[in-house]
Amino acid sequence: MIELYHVQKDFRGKRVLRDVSFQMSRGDFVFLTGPSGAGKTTLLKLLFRAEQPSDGQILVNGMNVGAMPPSRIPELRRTMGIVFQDYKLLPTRTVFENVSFVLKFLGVPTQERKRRAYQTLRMVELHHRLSAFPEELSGGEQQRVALARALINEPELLIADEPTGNLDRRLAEEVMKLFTAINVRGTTVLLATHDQDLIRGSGRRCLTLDRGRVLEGLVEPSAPPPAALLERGGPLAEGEP
Amino acid sequence: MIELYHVQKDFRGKRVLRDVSFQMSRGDFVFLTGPSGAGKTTLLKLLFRAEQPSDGQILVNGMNVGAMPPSRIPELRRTMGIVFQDYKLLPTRTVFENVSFVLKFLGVPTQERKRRAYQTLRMVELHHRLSAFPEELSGGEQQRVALARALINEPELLIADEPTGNLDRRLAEEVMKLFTAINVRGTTVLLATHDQDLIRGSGRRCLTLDRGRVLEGLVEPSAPPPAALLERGGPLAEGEP
Amino acid sequence: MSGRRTSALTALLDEAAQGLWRARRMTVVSVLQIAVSVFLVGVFFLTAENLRGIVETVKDETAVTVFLKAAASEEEKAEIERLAMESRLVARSRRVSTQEAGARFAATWQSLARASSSLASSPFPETIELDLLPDATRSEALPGFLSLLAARKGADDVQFDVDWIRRLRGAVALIAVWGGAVGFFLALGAVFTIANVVRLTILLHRDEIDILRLVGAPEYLIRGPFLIGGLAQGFLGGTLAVGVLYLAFRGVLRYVSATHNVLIGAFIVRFLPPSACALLVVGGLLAGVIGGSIAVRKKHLQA
Amino acid sequence: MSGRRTSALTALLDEAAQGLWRARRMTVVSVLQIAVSVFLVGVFFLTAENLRGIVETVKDETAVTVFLKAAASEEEKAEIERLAMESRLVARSRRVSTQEAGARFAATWQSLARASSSLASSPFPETIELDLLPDATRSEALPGFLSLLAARKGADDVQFDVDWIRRLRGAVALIAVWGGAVGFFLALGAVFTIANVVRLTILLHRDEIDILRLVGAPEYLIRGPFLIGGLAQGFLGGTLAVGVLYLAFRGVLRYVSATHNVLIGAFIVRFLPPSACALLVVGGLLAGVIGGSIAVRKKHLQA
Ligand SMILES: Nc1ncnc2c1ncn2[C@@H]1O[C@H](COP(=O)(O)OP(=O)(O)OP(=O)(O)O)[C@@H](O)[C@H]1O
Ligand SMILES: Nc1ncnc2c1ncn2[C@@H]1O[C@H](COP(=O)(O)OP(=O)(O)OP(=O)(O)O)[C@@H](O)[C@H]1O
Ligand SMILES: [Mg+2]
Ligand SMILES: [Mg+2]
Repeated sequence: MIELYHVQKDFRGKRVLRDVSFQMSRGDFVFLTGPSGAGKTTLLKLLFRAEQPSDGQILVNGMNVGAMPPSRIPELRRTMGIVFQDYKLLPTRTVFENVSFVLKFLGVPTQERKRRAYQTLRMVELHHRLSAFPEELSGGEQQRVALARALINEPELLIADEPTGNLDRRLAEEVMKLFTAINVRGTTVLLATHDQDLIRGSGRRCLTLDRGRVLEGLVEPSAPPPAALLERGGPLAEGEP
Repeated sequence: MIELYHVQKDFRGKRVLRDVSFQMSRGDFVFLTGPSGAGKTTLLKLLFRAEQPSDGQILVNGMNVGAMPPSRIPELRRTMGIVFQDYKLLPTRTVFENVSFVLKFLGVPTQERKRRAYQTLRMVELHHRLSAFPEELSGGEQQRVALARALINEPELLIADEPTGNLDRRLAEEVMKLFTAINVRGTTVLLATHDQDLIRGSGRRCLTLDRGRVLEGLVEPSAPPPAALLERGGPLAEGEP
Repeated sequence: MSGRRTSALTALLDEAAQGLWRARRMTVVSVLQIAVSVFLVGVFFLTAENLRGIVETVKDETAVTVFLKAAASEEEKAEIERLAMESRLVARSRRVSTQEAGARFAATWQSLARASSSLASSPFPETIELDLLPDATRSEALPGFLSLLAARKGADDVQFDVDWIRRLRGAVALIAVWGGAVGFFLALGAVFTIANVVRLTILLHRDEIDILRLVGAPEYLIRGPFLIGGLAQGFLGGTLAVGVLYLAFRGVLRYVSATHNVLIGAFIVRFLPPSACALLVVGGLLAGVIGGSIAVRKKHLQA
Repeated sequence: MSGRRTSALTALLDEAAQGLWRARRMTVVSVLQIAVSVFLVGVFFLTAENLRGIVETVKDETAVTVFLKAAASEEEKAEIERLAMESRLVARSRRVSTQEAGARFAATWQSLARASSSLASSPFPETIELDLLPDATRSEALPGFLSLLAARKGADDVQFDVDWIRRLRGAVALIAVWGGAVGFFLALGAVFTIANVVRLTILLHRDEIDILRLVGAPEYLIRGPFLIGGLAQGFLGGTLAVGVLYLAFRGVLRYVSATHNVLIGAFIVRFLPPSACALLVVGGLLAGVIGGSIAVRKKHLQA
């Protein structure tokens, strides 16, 4: 489903990802972690072509994402559900419109859109705020709207960037249950998070990024956190070309 | 320093805060917690008059915040450092400009501004990104810029809304150390967070909001989390007027 | 397939309508801005159209009048006419009898017709009016020709105010060139203004467009609403402009004829022909569409 | 205190300059937009100014010409003059001798002066030119007066093209009223456009303004830069417009005098007086400042 080979990413000469290679199969559930500024968001952005790699190859669902013509990008993104770290909700549209918009261009009729939006919002406990605008929602509520938007289409691939950062523990666990359920139904899940508790509780495969390099580790349920890896993490090393 | 008496806040007939009363003295360090949508951000907004209370009285530093004329609002806000849940960085200005802007209108000369911006950014480990723009920063880095902006002026009162949501554990702990240090030097701190680990580790006074009502609890270091209070938390009750 | 297509079109129209409605204040302002621009260009068109009419009238007026002696014989008169037609300076020759001149006078001063006809001796001698060829006023042969006419037996006097016509000609030329320049600047200003307003409007929606792209919205649903919106705004603006222009035109006409008591019919004062009106509406429409498409064009790859 | 004040002013100017520079493309576009609007108003001013000149010339031309018989005695001539001046229709009377008429003719057709002077009989009879009073053309007494003049002994003919003057009068009135309407619409359009562009520009900065308020920035540092920016843009735009207008004016003048070979001096063709130029610049400047202040006005309490 996702294959990265020797991927590099530079921003104005600053190397953010260095020689990143890893594979995920269809149906996998993988965590991506690492300290702040390690390159998690950048790595995810490469997968839906919000950024292009400076070097290396990226295959998603058999498509060469780094080299595909711009006209095919929408198609690529439509097979995915994406939860952005900063939500990216449309400020001028209601919760219902934000969530159901993706169904609109898939040709789903209005009634069906309403039904599915309600169902999905119910899963994140926001079905009572259907007609609110994003700025009328709390931080955690906005995050849950972003989540619902990514889930409504039952995508083949779910990419979630820090999807529980503004949720309390109980809601975070509910969301993890949701992800597990959707994964069981066949969706491949790649989830970036700082929250070691989430990773610890799951027993899933976990990629750790550190200063742009990927370190892999499988964490057993109830095992201690990979302190050796984490403690090395610091802010980005200065001025490395 | 902060006094709330029977404060209520309604949004379009929906009651978000109900009969909230509490006091904080100068030099206090208080946590504010509660499930998503409980009203934490709304409560903080009342303190710097980004919202007006529907009922009740709010005194900050002796000023009647709810009833003060608009012309005095800037003055009120300048005595505070505020970390917003969504950062609110100026997208067209560099990290340095974002952080040092508040010093500009306090009449601090350029050299001094540079020095203090560098020092403050160093505390949040971002001194190497002085000339970056917010959109070139990772989520956690943006959060730390927002933090630095609130701290640079050594304010009398620090209001921080979920200031560690996008930080890894190590950085979160560094930030808590910073808050403790600034509190020791005399700044009153009010900190809203979901992160029970932060609260647990500190042994500070903690206000818990639940569906707009405030429940107070003092958590001892290494004591178990106030599960009784937390487990009751759910999403906002529906349609209560 | 057909069901899917229909639904795509529905989605597109739905998005376009919602977009216009969501930003309704902005929509109104954009329509007004386009209307203002198209209106100004229309005002220029209208002015040019009517000025052209006046200029043509003036051109027709470059006539030489030969006053005939009361005693002039028919032969003498005919000789003058023959001379005029042979000169290569004259386009047409026309005899105006004493009666006719009196009637003309009476027609323009109707209320005084009686006074005029009751005069003992008619103040209007018989004349021959000569319409000069377009370039005659600049011809070197003209003064000699005029002297020749005046020297004819039957001719009493030859009237031709060279100086005045020369001035009028200069003024007309100046007005024509200046008018052309003004029209050019106006059209340029209108295009610039409309493009600028559309650009600013879309800059306001930049974040929204980025987000739509990020969630994989097809391009037709991202650009389409802007194009349709631009088209609708342009059409509305253009139509509004033409409508207001017509009202303003009628208003000015009514005002002038009421206060100056002139028979406007003497001039070719007319509104724009339907084709020009259509051109204005299409102009506004195109400005809206082109503005919309240009503004949505870039930032395809990134974000 | 003084040190603090200076630093506040420095901060303000610094912010304003930075703001303009950060959005430099937008700044350029705003300046151009203001320039275009002011330019169009300037074009109208300029046109009106010169049209007024032409109209005044036309008004002076409402003259009656009395052609005198070659044999008319001095007494007869003087009687006609006296009659004219007593009529209450005539402003001025002027005798034009045969020589003078020939010289006039020669002056306008210089190259043909010789041909004219070598003619056996002068084609120019002596005349008396009468300037009518402003309202004479509408007077009911005019036809009778003209007949009276024509019936005098020394008078050979009286020339007065009522019809033509009436038309010209109508045209001038129409142009004046229409011009007033056009000028009004133009000024309105310019104000609307500038305000709209400034409003859109500031809408783009809405989030920034909200954030500045939230961190307690004083109002002078939030509004100030917009006002100073608007002022600078308005001044630049206004100056640019006047400069381009001057160049366009000279260009058109050169083109017309080159192609039409007219002595433009015959008309009062002139550029706008300095006061009108200053007015245009100030207009642009005011538009910028007012647009800026209106747009920053609201949303004080909230956020
Ligand atoms: N457009 C850009 N231009 C320059 N540098 C960038 C850009 N985008 C990201 N970076 C830098 O790349 C590094 C990795 O950023 P990224 O957003 O991938 O981090 P992250 O792992 O998601 O961190 P966080 O957990 O804080 O969100 C950061 O140091 C960031 O400043
Ligand atoms: N402007 C508004 N209009 C209507 N409802 C609002 C508005 N602002 C906040 N609310 C509602 O008030 C409730 C409390 O919001 P608030 O932002 O204070 O929650 P919070 O405790 O900060 O939650 P979180 O932890 O998710 O940030 C939420 O249900 C929210 O939807
Ligand atoms: Mg990130
Ligand atoms: Mg909140």
